[in-house]
Amino acid sequence: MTMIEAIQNALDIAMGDDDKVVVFGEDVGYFGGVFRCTAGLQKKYGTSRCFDTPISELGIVGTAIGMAAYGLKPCVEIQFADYMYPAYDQIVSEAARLRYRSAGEFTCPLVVRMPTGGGIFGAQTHSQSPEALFTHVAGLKTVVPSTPADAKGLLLAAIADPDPVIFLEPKRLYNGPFDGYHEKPVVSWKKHDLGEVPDGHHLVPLGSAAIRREGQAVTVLAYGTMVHVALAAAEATGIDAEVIDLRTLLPLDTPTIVASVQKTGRCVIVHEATLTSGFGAELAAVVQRDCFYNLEAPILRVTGWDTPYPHAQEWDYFPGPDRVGRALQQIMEA
Amino acid sequence: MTMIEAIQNALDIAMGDDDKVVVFGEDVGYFGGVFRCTAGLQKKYGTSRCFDTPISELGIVGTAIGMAAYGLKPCVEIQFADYMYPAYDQIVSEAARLRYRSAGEFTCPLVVRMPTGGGIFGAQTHSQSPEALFTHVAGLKTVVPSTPADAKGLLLAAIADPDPVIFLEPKRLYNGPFDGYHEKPVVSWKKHDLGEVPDGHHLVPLGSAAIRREGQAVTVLAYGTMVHVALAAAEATGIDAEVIDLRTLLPLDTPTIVASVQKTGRCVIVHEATLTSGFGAELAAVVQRDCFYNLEAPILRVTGWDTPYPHAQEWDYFPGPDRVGRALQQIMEA
Amino acid sequence: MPDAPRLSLHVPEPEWRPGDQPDFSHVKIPRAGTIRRPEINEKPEDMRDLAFSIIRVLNRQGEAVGPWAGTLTDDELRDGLRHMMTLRAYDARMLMAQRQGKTSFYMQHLGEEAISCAFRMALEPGDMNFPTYRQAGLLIAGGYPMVTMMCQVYSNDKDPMHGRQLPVFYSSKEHGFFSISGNLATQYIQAVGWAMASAISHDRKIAAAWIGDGSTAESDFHAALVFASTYKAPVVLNIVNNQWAISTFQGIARGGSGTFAARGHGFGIPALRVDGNDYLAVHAVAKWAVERARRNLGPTIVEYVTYRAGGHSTSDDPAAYRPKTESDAWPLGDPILRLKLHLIARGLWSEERHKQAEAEVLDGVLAAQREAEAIGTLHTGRRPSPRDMFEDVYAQMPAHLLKQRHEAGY
Amino acid sequence: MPDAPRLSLHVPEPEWRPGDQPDFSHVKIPRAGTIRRPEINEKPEDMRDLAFSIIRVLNRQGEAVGPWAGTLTDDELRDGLRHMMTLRAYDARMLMAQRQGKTSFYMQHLGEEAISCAFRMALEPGDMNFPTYRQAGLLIAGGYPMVTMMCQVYSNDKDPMHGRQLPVFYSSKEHGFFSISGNLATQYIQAVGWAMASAISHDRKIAAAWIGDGSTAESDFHAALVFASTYKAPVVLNIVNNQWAISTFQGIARGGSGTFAARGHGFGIPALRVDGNDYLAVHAVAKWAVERARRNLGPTIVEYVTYRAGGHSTSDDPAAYRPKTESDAWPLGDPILRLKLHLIARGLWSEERHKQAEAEVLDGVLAAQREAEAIGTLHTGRRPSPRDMFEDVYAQMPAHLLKQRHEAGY
Ligand SMILES: Cc1ncc(C[n+]2csc(CCOP(=O)(O)OP(=O)(O)O)c2C)c(N)n1
Ligand SMILES: Cc1ncc(C[n+]2csc(CCOP(=O)(O)OP(=O)(O)O)c2C)c(N)n1
Ligand SMILES: [Mg+2]
Ligand SMILES: [Mg+2]
Repeated sequence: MTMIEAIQNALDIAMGDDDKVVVFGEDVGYFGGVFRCTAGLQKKYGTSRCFDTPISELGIVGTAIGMAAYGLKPCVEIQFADYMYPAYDQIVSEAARLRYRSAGEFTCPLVVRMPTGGGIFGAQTHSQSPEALFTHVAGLKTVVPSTPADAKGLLLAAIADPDPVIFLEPKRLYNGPFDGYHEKPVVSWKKHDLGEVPDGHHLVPLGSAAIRREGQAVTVLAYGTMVHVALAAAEATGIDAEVIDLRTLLPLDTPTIVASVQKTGRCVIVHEATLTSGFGAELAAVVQRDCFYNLEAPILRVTGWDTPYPHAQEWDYFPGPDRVGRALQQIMEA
Repeated sequence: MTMIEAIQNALDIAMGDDDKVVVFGEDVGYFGGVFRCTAGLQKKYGTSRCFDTPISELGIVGTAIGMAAYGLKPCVEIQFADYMYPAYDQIVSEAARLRYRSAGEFTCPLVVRMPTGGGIFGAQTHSQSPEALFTHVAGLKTVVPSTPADAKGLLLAAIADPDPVIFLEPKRLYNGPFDGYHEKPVVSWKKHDLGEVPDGHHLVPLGSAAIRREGQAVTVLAYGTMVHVALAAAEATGIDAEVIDLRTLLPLDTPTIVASVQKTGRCVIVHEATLTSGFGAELAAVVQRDCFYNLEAPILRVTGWDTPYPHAQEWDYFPGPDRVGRALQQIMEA
Repeated sequence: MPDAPRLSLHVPEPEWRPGDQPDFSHVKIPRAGTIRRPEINEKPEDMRDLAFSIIRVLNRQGEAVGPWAGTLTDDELRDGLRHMMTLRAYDARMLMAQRQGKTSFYMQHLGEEAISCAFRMALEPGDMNFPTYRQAGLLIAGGYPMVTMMCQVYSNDKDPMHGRQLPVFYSSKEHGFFSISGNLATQYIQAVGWAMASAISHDRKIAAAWIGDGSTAESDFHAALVFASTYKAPVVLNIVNNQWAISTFQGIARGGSGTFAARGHGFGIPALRVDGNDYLAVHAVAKWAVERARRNLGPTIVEYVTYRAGGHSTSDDPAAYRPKTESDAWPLGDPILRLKLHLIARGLWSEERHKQAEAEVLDGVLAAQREAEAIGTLHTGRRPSPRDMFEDVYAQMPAHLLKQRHEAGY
Repeated sequence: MPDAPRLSLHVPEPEWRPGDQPDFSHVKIPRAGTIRRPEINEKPEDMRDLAFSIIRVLNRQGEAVGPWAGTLTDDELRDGLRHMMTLRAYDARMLMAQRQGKTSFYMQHLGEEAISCAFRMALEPGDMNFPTYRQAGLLIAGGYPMVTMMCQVYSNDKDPMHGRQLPVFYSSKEHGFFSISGNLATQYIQAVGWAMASAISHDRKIAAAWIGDGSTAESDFHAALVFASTYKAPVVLNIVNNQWAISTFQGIARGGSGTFAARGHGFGIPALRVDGNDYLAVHAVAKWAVERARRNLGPTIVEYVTYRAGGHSTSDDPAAYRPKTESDAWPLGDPILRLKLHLIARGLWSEERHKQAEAEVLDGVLAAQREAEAIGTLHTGRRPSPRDMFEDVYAQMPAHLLKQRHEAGY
């Protein structure tokens, strides 16, 4: 199953199980979403549970908050993460704080799905990775799957969660895994080890990381597309890296991270977002705090550069296996 | 001079010097701003250079971007930093990227001023410190003054800057310095060492930190109100702390920071914003990277808690001299 | 182009500033009873006139006249008067309490009491308001305990929000009062979403959104009109035009449109303007709009024409930007005096009963205040625990937050 | 409430979907020449009718009729035809180039050529457009070099934006074409700000804002109307209603309002609707609105009624959501054929000259394409250096970015 199918499947299951689940966003109704993640849902569940909206991200999230407060469980789509900014006020000032403000009287069980990340020549407005803008906000949970099975299991967990969850879908992984070698043909999810998706109510609890590759020499912290890049870099360099797929950024699975770095003594962090104040900064701060006496070298971050996301230079911007590999070598030599 | 007067003075000088400088925002015209930072400017420069706007932060920043592209130099006010979210899309997607997008053909010499931080019992919507939401964005500069003189000098530098600058004004410092002891009477800026403000075209270049207190034992990185809290904590504990006032968060004065930590071997970071993904994370990541072999203890962060900003519990939330002092003691014992 | 004149910027200005003499005599105010009452299913395009007029019921003699009269019983009218008097007395005490340092901040309703008090009486249990900070009348008229309101204002140990929110940011699900945000306008679109949810669920409840004149400039207002118009959401979109947004007169937000109600015309949403200082008119129009929503006929915009007689908040001094006499010159009068006159004219009330009622109301407020203060105020007595600051960020406290709570010593 | 019926959600649906037979016969299209032309200083409230009509000049016989006719000379008309033909040919080649893998993405104008081409002719040098991705006619009609446009689409070494932007996101200050953002609607309010700046500076330049039907739902649209209305900014607020927003029909964005132009009524902004496939009508209305702005009379909303005959972009296949025959059934015809017919009817053109012009235009486009491809395409030839990726983030490269550039090997 592709990640798109897995997401569609999760939405289908959630809607089938619970009338309170409603799905809406730009082009998600009749057409089924520009990436087809909501294909067939309007036909199956009717126009009042799956519908197109006006092009207003503020309106999408704003109405969803009202619906969540009423008692529904909206799972809305922002067409690209790059377009979430008009809804940012509603997410940060409203969804994230409703429970707190009202001391639990009103709550906001809301999922905001959005395709994220680069690798499709989408330039500045179809490539961004804004996760750090969510992890800084108390009251939100932030999730980034890297496999179809996780996409399904985490999305079902997000919908079941009583609080607002930002669900970032690495669009470069929608149709197949991606290891950063864009010249190589894409392996489809069907033919990939990680392409298997359990049937039915498969749940992956929020807040638990997965160790994708065990290793003794260095810990790589990654999420989304970068998990596959990190695995490719480990293969390519032959360095005995332990690759941790964070899956949920907030709440963070600190115990898994700390246990690994305490074992390896080295840590490389990889993400697509710009370096400065990226989520890697938080990871570095946590790791140096909790593993200070185990660290044998400075923590390295391999990330997007501190520039807007370019078009032609996409593969110079994207943190590929070469850059990650160089970081692995550098940290082993440190 | 108070910080309010210093800001007003900077605006007056900039408007007097250059017809292209225009000032607008909610209540900034006739009334002169809810904090009085623009008092008298409309009268002096006329309604088309200083005027009230509709309550639309998006509209304020959006029109300012158009004006900047035309060739004016807008310096706009967002009434509280907590209300910048409706303008966030315009700031992040537009102001920050205009030069890049157009390869320098269109530029955005824009200053967005906003009162920031807590300490006035303003609760969730009058207390936030959103600096990390700006430092993550390539194309922006982010400034936080801690004294009247710096407020003036940095604001004049920001207005002269050819790129968009986010200018965060710690509102708790508007009328007097504040060391975190809210029960003690406030000393006015007039009677304070740091209350002196040079006349005329006083410029403080963006990107340079100031060492507010020299010390050998530990480096404290702070900005805004927290500079004064850090100084108070150093006094109270008697620890030989070097207190660095960052002044500009982006571009960051890394050399000054690194030189200090290389000397002291210890680093405590203090900010009011929530911990997770706060700007302190970036500081910790940079310090551990550049001073790894000098560090004798894990870097500590003393920050606002990962909750929304409460009303009644303001002084439990606010990182005061006690908490900073405990961190100094802890790091010295580590 | 060379022959074109040079451009210049138009910046709207109020007609008078401190020192000037306000004169509203040119403001066209329709006589009470003269504005028609359309059928609730009348087409929006056939009722555009109602956005440029003012629906009024009470005339200068205190008589209720015209097609919008008669929606309330005698008892209801007496209740209405008492609600408004209670709100005013409550405001006065809390304002004073703030001046005495018992809390950090307060916002009063002076002159605007009719709007939230009368609107509340047009709703059914289960309906939900998404209020701003100037609709406490919804709670008072709904019978919400005043002691609890005061505990909220004092942020004491019995504040249902555990001291987390700014004073006057009440919340009561049971009383159909959605938690106040403080970010202007954000809840306007949420009200539309709540109403859509009711429709999706084939429920019967409707929502009421609230916004001030100044805040209509915000983005959420537009989103609300777009979504309400598209999905015909069962929501009443209230705009309280009290002429001022802090120091900014309504001309800045309104721009070239004649009225705020007219904003609805671009969306095909029926829009009514009503005398916000006329309890009977407010109730009648609210009832009409609520019924429209309830019958699945879609949203209605209601603009309440009123005047913010007090400061914006305890942090504001209006003398800095408007003539002190503007409030007295304001032509729509005082809502309490007008309803009192009506009741007297109808033989349902008298000066003595009014005095007596004033005393009773004050007693009630004072008793509540004593009770609240016995619990605590912002700086004294029993206050919420700092421990509480860490609760309700999430349904379940995550590990990092628990760790922080421990670090804080709780 | 118990007797109220249960609510239900209204979700607007297009009249037909794939498989259905589209039939526009009930759509009221005024006869050409029948809509009045107001004075440019007519009061907005006296011209509300123009938001619910369609101004048209070219009739079915290709004659230019009515009060809006006669704004263009014969030469200008022939130029107009050539601009539209050039844009169409350019689109066709670039679409093909994308299919051939020479670039990543493309967006065409098919059916909408008249709007940007004719509008451009109503502007003066120095005026500034804030376009969306479907107004390349502003560049073509303005004489911007096509080779440069192609270099942008190919992101090659001669792309003025150094390969940073998505194809079709042109920028040219000299040609009054503001850098395209990609975030819908954001530039609508910037255009208002630019126009305000011109007024503040006592300049003579005006701005033109552009937006699609679907994007009017965005917040920036509201902000633009609020600010333009309040400060009477010298700006033309264009709305290109091409019936579709990707797969979403215009009824979702429009909701209960009759037209998009009607959105202006809530702001007192004059709003005109015009046949977007009628080059003459577009030019005449644009000229009217531009003159209003230039004379400091404030903003005008213009809604262009047109049809997006092609896919939304190269990533889109409209057959999935609308009948394939909808485009042919669309009643306003093809803008190129209509202007051609007019020129022939006036004896200024012939079938032969048209064929010849087609060949010339194609030759021009092919020559430009050869020149551009000789420089490079997205994946071949001379491409912008990765070094360039680090430039122009700031006027001066800060130390951290320089360090990153070095780390990247440049
Ligand atoms: C998003 C946002 N921007 C600015 C403010 C600051 N502010 C608080 S109240 C107010 C004026 C509101 O005026 P209006 O909407 O007319 O309501 P009124 O106070 O008159 O009832 C302003 C600007 C805010 N709370 N939220
Ligand atoms: C803020 C934002 N939200 C969503 C998108 C994705 N998107 C690109 S074009 C489009 C449809 C726009 O439709 P319309 O405004 O009618 O313009 P048209 O394409 O028809 O010219 C959408 C939803 C975007 N670019 N920006
Ligand atoms: Mg008001
Ligand atoms: Mg469209």
